[in-house]
Amino acid sequence: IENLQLRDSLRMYNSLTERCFNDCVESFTRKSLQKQEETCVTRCVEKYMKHSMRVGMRFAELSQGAATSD
Amino acid sequence: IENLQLRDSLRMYNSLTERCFNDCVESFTRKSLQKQEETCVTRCVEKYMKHSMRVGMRFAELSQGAATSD
Amino acid sequence: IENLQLRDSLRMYNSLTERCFNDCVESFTRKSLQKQEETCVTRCVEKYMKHSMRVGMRFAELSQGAATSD
Amino acid sequence: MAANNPGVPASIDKETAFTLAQSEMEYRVELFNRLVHTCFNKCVDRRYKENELNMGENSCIDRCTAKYWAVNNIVGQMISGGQQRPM
Amino acid sequence: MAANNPGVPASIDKETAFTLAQSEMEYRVELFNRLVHTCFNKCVDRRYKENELNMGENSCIDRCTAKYWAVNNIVGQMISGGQQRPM
Amino acid sequence: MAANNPGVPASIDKETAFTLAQSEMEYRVELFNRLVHTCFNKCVDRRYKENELNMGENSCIDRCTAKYWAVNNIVGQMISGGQQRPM
Repeated sequence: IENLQLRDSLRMYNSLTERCFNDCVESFTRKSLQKQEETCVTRCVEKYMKHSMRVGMRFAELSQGAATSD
Repeated sequence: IENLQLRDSLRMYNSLTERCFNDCVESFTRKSLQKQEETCVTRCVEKYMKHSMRVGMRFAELSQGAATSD
Repeated sequence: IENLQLRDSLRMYNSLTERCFNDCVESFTRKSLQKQEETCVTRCVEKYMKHSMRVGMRFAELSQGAATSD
Repeated sequence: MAANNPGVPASIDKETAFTLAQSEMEYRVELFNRLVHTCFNKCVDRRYKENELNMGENSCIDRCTAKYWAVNNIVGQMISGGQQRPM
Repeated sequence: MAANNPGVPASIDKETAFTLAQSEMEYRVELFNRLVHTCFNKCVDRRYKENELNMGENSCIDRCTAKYWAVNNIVGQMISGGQQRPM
Repeated sequence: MAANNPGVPASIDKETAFTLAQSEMEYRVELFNRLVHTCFNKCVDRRYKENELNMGENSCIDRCTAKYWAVNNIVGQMISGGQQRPM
């Protein structure tokens, strides 16, 4: 189980890199990240982690069969 | 081998959910599925399973090297 | 480790097929590949393998912490 | 899909039980990952003008999660032929 | 890729043979899954107005499967350097 | 992520060490695969008019690789809470 979690967190790491790279990096005229690309990546990671935690809470509630209204 | 099949069918289950959700659910003004979203999901699953079986038959034929004309 | 490499090369094989198929095959009025579809697939595979080798070299440099300028 | 599934014969050996439990765990991990991925695409503004989720995004995420769950239940019922309710 | 592959030395031990067989199996499962996924995208009307595949969709699926198979063979030949024909 | 990670207690047994090494290897393989996939999408003309990469594509690939690496480092630092620099 622990191994599964480790493997899973490493996969999350990889998918986060791919997503934030795709969303934030558009120009390839330089080798180094531009300032605004870096800001974009930082926000992307923060938003994704917050999103992920929120889904985790809702997911746990649904798994326990919590009744919910619209 | 059996374990592979089990793992594979669970992965199919997950990919089917993701596909039919993406194709059928567009609005997020409510928590519950609308009637037409539900119908769409049902048809999506049925079509996908029929499609999957048809590909399975063709795949088996090709694996056995069956000669085919256009 | 060797098993990982084998598994990985087989996965690469599958992802290459999917990519080149998607990029090169558009028409389904026949069962057999058209000449220009075949040419497209061949070029797609060659370009992808050259691309993959180039990334491999850069990846190795970065892994070793080579200093680089723009 | 439940651990104490009534459809599973009592005589299954330990190894099989372990494999089943592991498969179920992997299935749930992947379900969660796909849900996170999908609802991020549907709900979050990807221009990243700020690093907080706003109110609209948050309620979208809650509804998206609930709907994804519902779709997963429908798919599970159809796949298993309506015999048992998965999850 | 064939089970009785002439390029495989006769002296490989059991464990290696098992791993090879398992890898081949995983490869074929993934080939099938990607084929299903790809041809569904290419051939099936995703507005889901009915729950049956119509004639046009069905013949598209047959041709798509055959073409996908052909592309897979070309890729396999190129990857293995033209020495052996995979699958 | 490094093999001789200072955060890892000295008393971990062999099996755990092996699992860690394997996970790291899998992580690096997947990092590489996603990098290849992503930079191909960003840099290579997919009309496939020739079978060589041209100069523009080649320099795009070099820069794309470097930038992908940089993004991966930022993500790693943020995920680990800035305590250690991954990779």
